[in-house]
Amino acid sequence: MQQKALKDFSYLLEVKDLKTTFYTSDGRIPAVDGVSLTVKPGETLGVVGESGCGKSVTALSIMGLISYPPGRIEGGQILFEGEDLLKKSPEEMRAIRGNRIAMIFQEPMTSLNPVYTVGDQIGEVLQFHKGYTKVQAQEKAVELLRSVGIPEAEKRVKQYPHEMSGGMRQRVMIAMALACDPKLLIADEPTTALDVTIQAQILELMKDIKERFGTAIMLITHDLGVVAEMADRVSVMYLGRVVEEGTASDIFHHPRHPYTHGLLRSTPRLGQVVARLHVIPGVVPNPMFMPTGCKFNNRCEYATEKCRQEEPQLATVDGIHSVRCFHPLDGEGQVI
Amino acid sequence: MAVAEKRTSPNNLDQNFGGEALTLKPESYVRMVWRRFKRHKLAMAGLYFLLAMYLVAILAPYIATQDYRAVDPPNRLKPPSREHWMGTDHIGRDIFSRVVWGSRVSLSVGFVAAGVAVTVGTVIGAVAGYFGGWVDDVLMRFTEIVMSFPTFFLLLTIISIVERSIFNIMLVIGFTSWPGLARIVRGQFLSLREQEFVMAARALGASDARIIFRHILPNAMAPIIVSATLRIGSAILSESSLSFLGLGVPEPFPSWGSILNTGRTYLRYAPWITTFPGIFIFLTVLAFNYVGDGLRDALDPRLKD
Amino acid sequence: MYRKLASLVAVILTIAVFVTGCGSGTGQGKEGTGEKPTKGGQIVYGMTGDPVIFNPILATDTPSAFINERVYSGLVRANEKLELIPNLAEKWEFSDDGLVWTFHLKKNVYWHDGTKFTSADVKFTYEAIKHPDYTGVRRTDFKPITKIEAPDDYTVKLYLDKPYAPLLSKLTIGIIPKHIFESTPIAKMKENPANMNPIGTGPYKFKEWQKGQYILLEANDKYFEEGPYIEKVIVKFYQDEQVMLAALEKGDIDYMGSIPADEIARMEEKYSDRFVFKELPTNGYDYIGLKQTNPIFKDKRVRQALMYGLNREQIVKDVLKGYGTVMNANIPPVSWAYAGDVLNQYPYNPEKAKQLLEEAGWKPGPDGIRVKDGQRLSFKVLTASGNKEREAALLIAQQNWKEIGVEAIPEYIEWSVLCSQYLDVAKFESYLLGWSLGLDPDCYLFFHSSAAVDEKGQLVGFNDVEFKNADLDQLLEQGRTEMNQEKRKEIYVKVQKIINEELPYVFLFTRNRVSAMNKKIQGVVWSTLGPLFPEKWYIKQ
Amino acid sequence: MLNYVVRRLLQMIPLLIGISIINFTIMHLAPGDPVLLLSERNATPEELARIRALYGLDEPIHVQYVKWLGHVLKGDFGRSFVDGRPVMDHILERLPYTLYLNFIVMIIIYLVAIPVGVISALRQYSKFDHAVTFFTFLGQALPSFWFALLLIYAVGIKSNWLPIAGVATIGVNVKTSGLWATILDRAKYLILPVTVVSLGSMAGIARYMRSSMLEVIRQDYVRTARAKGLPEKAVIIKHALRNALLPIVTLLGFELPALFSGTAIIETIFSWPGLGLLSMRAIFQRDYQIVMAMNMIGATLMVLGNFLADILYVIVDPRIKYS
Amino acid sequence: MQEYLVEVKNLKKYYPVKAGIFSKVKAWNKAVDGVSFGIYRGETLGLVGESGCGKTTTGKCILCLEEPTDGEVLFEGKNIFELDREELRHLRREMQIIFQDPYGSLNPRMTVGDIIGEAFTIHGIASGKERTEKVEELLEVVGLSPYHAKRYPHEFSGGQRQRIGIARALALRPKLIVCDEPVSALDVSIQSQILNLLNDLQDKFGLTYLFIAHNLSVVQHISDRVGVMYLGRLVELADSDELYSSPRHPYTVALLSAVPIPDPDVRKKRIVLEGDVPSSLNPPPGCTFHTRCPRAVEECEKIRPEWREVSPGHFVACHLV
Repeated sequence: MQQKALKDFSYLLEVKDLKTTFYTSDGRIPAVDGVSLTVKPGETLGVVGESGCGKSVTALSIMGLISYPPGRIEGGQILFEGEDLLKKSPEEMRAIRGNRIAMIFQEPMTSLNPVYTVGDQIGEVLQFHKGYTKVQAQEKAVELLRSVGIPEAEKRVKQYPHEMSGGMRQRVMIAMALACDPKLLIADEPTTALDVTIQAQILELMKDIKERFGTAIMLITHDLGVVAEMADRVSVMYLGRVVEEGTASDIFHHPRHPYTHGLLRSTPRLGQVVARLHVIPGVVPNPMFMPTGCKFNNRCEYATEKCRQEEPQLATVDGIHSVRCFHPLDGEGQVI
Repeated sequence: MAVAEKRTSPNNLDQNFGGEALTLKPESYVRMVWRRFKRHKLAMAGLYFLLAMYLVAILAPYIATQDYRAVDPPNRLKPPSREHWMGTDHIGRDIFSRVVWGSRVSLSVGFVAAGVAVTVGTVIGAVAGYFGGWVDDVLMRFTEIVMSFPTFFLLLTIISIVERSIFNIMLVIGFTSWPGLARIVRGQFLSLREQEFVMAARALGASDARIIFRHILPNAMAPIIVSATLRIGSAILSESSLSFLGLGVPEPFPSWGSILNTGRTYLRYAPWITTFPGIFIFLTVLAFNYVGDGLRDALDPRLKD
Repeated sequence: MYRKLASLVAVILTIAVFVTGCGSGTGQGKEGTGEKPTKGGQIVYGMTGDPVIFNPILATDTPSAFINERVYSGLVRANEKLELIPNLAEKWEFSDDGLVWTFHLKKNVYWHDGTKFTSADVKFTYEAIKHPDYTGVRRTDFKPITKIEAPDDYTVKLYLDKPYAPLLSKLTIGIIPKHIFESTPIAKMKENPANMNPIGTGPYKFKEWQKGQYILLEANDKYFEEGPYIEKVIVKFYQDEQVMLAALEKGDIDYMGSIPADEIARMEEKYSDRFVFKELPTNGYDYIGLKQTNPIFKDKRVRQALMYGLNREQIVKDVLKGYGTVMNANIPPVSWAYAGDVLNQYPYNPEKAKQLLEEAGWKPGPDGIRVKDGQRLSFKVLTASGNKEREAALLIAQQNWKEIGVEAIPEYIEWSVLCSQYLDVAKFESYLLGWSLGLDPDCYLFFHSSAAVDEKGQLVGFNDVEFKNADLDQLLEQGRTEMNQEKRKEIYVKVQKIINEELPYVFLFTRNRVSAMNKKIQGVVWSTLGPLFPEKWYIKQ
Repeated sequence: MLNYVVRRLLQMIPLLIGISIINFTIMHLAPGDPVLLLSERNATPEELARIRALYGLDEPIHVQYVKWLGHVLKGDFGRSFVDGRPVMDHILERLPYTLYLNFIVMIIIYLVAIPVGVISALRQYSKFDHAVTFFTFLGQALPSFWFALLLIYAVGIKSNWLPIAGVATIGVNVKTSGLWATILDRAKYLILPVTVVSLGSMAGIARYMRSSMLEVIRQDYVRTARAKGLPEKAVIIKHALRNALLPIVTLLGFELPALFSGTAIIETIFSWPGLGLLSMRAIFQRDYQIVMAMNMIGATLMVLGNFLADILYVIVDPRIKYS
Repeated sequence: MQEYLVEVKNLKKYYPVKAGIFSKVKAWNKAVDGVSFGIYRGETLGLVGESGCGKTTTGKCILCLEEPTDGEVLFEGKNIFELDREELRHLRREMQIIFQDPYGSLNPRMTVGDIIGEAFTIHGIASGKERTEKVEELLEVVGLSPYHAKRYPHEFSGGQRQRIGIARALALRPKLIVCDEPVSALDVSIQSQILNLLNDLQDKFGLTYLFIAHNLSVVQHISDRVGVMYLGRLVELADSDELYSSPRHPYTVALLSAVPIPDPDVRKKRIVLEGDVPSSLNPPPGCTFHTRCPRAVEECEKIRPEWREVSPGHFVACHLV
């Protein structure tokens, strides 16, 4: 109850029990199956998980970019500043997208339209959402490019995407996302396609943005290092569900879910040499043939009969640390 | 390197949710294509139609009610009746029997012509694409030259100078329609030869022939098959166009095109002569197009994982 | 060459215009109404194909000839009885030995550009044909002329090396203007622009040619004879006979020279209020030429068996829809030299055919085809692709002959290949084609032994079947030099008898065509040549 | 860019020479000697030799080729064997009609096929899409001459105002009947041939457009455009269509030779005095000079069309830059 | 002193860039520009660098899958570029490759059994039942089941495919395996499985690895020694521990500092390099890294630094070391 009250006042974004399903020729895929997330104003939420866990679909659902066919949002709520985005008309959603919620994608090489200059593409957002004239929009575009650290912005604004490097393009994407000063920036694997030195640049830039504009960021990534560096809070996803949620420090130092724990241990760390890496056995099941009970039970070393029968709910274990497990760890790697 | 995780987009789900695919029952590529193909209802309808046509062609001697060559002038230009299901032509030949036998001629013209085009196109495209360099240059210049001739005139010119037999017609239609495919195949080879599985085969010490036939060609088959399918249809149409100009399959062999051409003069008062072969050409080409379309969908590399 | 006239893309067989014969043509309109012709109006002809060149001595195609006939005039022309009547020549006389022909020209003749027409134009025209650089196809026609003289402006004298009766009919050829053509060497006559914009002496002046669409002719007010009355002549060109027929039905054209046989009944029934339909026998015939030197055909009995074994009446009835006549020799009924009933009619008689084959030693083989000395009675029949009637006739022949144990294998060959690879080099077993004949019954070039293949293997005349018969040779030589028509007829009847007996060809049929002419056109004189004397036609008020 | 243009132009030279050799060879190896076709059947060998010399056919084939090529380079394709007129005259008097018909056809095809393809891509697997697929396939599968004849009988004869053959009513022109009447007259003549020709070729472009569009709307940048909150119209027209149209530009290059070579069969049926008819007749008459000129010009246009398409591509697609 | 299994000497691979009217070679894309190193028998040599640094090309040259522009690769003392066809075919049995892309590296039209067994067929080692048995054995070695041999690659997950790729590479019992980013495309949980497998196989078969990757943590984990490449050149090469604990080249230092550490409480001082990697089409003169180097001096712009051993087994190419 207390928590509920807190949410109402303090969450910028609250995703409740979101269900997004894809209907493909091969069958029904419950890509997101009851995901609940929260993002507070100015906060960075890291969403981690392996491929196919539904993290990107969650982001696209929030943006209203799930197209039918094949995708369909079948349940839940997406409250943004208290309003349910799922109840919005397409026009209303358009006014929010790119304006109050912006998104950047993984592939800076393909996410920009090759036939328009970057200035056009940034300016377009301003023209549409803010009613700028073309000239004003171009001026503002230069300013935005400068603010994301692109040198010679006046020249760059007239260039086409293919004339830029990947890092530069991702900066352009960020500039475009920031154009309307959004409250929430969804970054879907923003640095995955970039080299590590460029990744460092972009991560610095995002931190800087967060500080300068107070933009809340929902950072989706599979890279635990990136999450650790960027996120205030972390949601760990597995097979369309959030399995663990908590502050970054909690998640990394005291993981409660066997999956999170396994994930952390199986990642080689710079400067820490281990003879042998920890292994999470098996592979992620095909979502069309989901295991019953806890979705992780077939790979979990602690799984019991109960885990195979019944699915645990996301439950608070320690203040604001929640976990979806019958046998959560004690935070030091031991089963409670 | 740049690619760490396959991106998730709504259209790319097969890949991302591939997961423990082994829980699915084992499925060969052919079977998968067939499963996909079956979903395309019109393509299936087309396939059934074509199978039926091929059956007719094979069983022509048993299906045809009369000798397709037998002239019966007193019974000329008779409308469809119990005796002549599709009527008779200008010298009293039974249209039904001719259409039945014509399916043999037309389908084999289509098949052989397409076969020739596909063979020539594939060989030239494959050699050019695989070996590259000056071989590619020479072959592609040659392809461009052939391509540059206005196709139908080239066809006409050659047809008008060779002896007009079914065989020659097949060959000429085939030999004038390969360049498009050669380019497609070349493109496939150019991109496939850079694929890692080809590199792996080379690392194992596989010979060029092995790489071409075992590794690249099977993966380049999709556009070849689709193109072959569509080409059969267009070869049938080409033959009928030649027939229109009196350069098609010679009498007394009936091709649908030549029956159609015979009936052209009598279109007004003996429409049955043209109607039936016309419909069969139309339906057959349509069926090939739909099957081609279905195959394209089924073989589409975008959907392939 | 006549064969070449049968149009290259060969959609229909239209009769060549400079041809003649002897047919029954009746005048129509004038005597029927008795009204006086008035000037004005237009007539639209429909034609298939496209004209090539408007120069009578170079043109070989039907559409060009059709235009040339209206734009140019020859020394003589044929009337509806196919008699040769004066045209540019007022009168003419032959020397007693037949070696000098003198023509007296009309004096009131002007070229369309206003220049006066004189004997020099005639001399120029004929000399051009005889010139070694001449590239047209009339050289043979004028070979007997050794010299042309124009003693004064209105007299032309032709000197012949020997009497040659058929020559007069050749003089229907249009005379071309010397003052226009003398500027180009004969070798380059084809390049003269006047070929495309002809200046003639005929009733109509060439006005406009929209290539591939139509030609517009206008009345020549200074025409040297009566008329012309109709002001404008439009010739529309269609590429497809069926489409032209549709155009006729729609009323787009007033005249179509040959309605497809299968359409005639329907057209007559439907449109007899709008059109006059005329059935006109043509001066030509279709046949299957048999290579006389081929072992199979050497025996006369085999050739006769092929005649008996072929149901030609049925072909006429079913392929030509009855619009035609069975032929038994080489001269069609329209000619004054036609032999008619005196010939063996070869009625369809498969039994007789079989008997003849048996006599000749051809016994049925295992597959039903007759065999002699290990050789099967089987041969190829070539024909040009595209002519449906011929294809049909050939298929019927194939079937008929199969019944008597003869295998005919049809082969369809594109026209130019058929000509150059087979006919012109006289290499074939047999072929099915047709002849369009000239006005004169002379058939020396078809059947005289000297018109066959010479010692060098070169085909000299049109005797590509290499028929050789000494009696016939003699008769043919006589027929050429005899100037009296009565006597000539006797000779040609004998010729037909020999041919009827010896059968270099399997004779098939001669066609009758049915022309349609809009009823508003009056004064038309019909003949086997088609509607004659266009300058005398007029539009009904 | 200039460099690229020059290089591409230079590359055409061997291509065109290759084309001209093949072209020349095919025609001269063809059985059916034009001299025999032109001369009398009973012409003597001497007469034939003379005619052969007159037409320059007595020389060895390579000499003939070099001479011919020399003239062609000066724009002289020689004269027709059949009527002695310059080949260029023949072509030039037919060209306007072919261009006229095909140009109209092309405009109609593009006007119809592009939106149709786009809409069926946007509504993939909808009823509209299936209907479009059906009609495009239908257009491809119908033997065009059969369809043309059916149309003539079904429409042309029944309705009196729709002419079935030819280009224009004789005597109707701007001077005699005024501008609008003339345009109306010409339009009437166009209806049937344009219908037949476009139905057949529409299919390809509509299908092409459809798949191009399907490809493009899957692209990341289209998702980006949506994520920016742009209205769907802007997403489709500005971001998707613009990119989907790029490959169509290449097709335009290929259309150029198609514009030229015409459609022989349709021209036959509708008595359309275009190049198709001309070349068909020339092929049958062994009028070498015309056939070679047609092939040569057709091939040159094809090569130029390709070149133009490449250049256009450079212009419309900023990604492609040539050094 | 250990013996080198492979020794790379001044390897260069330039790709011509054609331009102009006559397609003249206008420039060279210097993918690999003078690289020298050796791989000891039985060790794992890691090769790290950002995209386009030439590490993959180096690997392919070692396998003779690319013809180098210059330099030599000695395999057991023999220059592999001087071998004739037959010798080269034989050499193929000695060295194999594992690719990055588990999707592109397996022929989708072949069964797993054929993919793995192809090596036996090509080299005429085994066929029929014997081949089947060998394939099944290999499948078990890499942690798959024998029945998988009849399946097609698309039925497998990324990690499983990578195992198939490894089995293929192992089939001929090679001495050297070039692992070209073998785990980059895999999820973390699968990545560790594969890395462990590679380790196990090395122990079991005494393999030598050239491990090419961009992920420094992974390279550190698996490698005995590590080389760092930048723009076609090696900039540093040392024992793994030494390189990670005391990197000498400024680029190595920056690279290591750029790697995010999965520990939110560790806030290290990061050296963020400015700008992008220059194009290898027109690499900067002197030290190619000088354009981004925080410590660059004038000398760096002009003179190409020498590749030298600064301490035993520790090679660096930098003027400032």
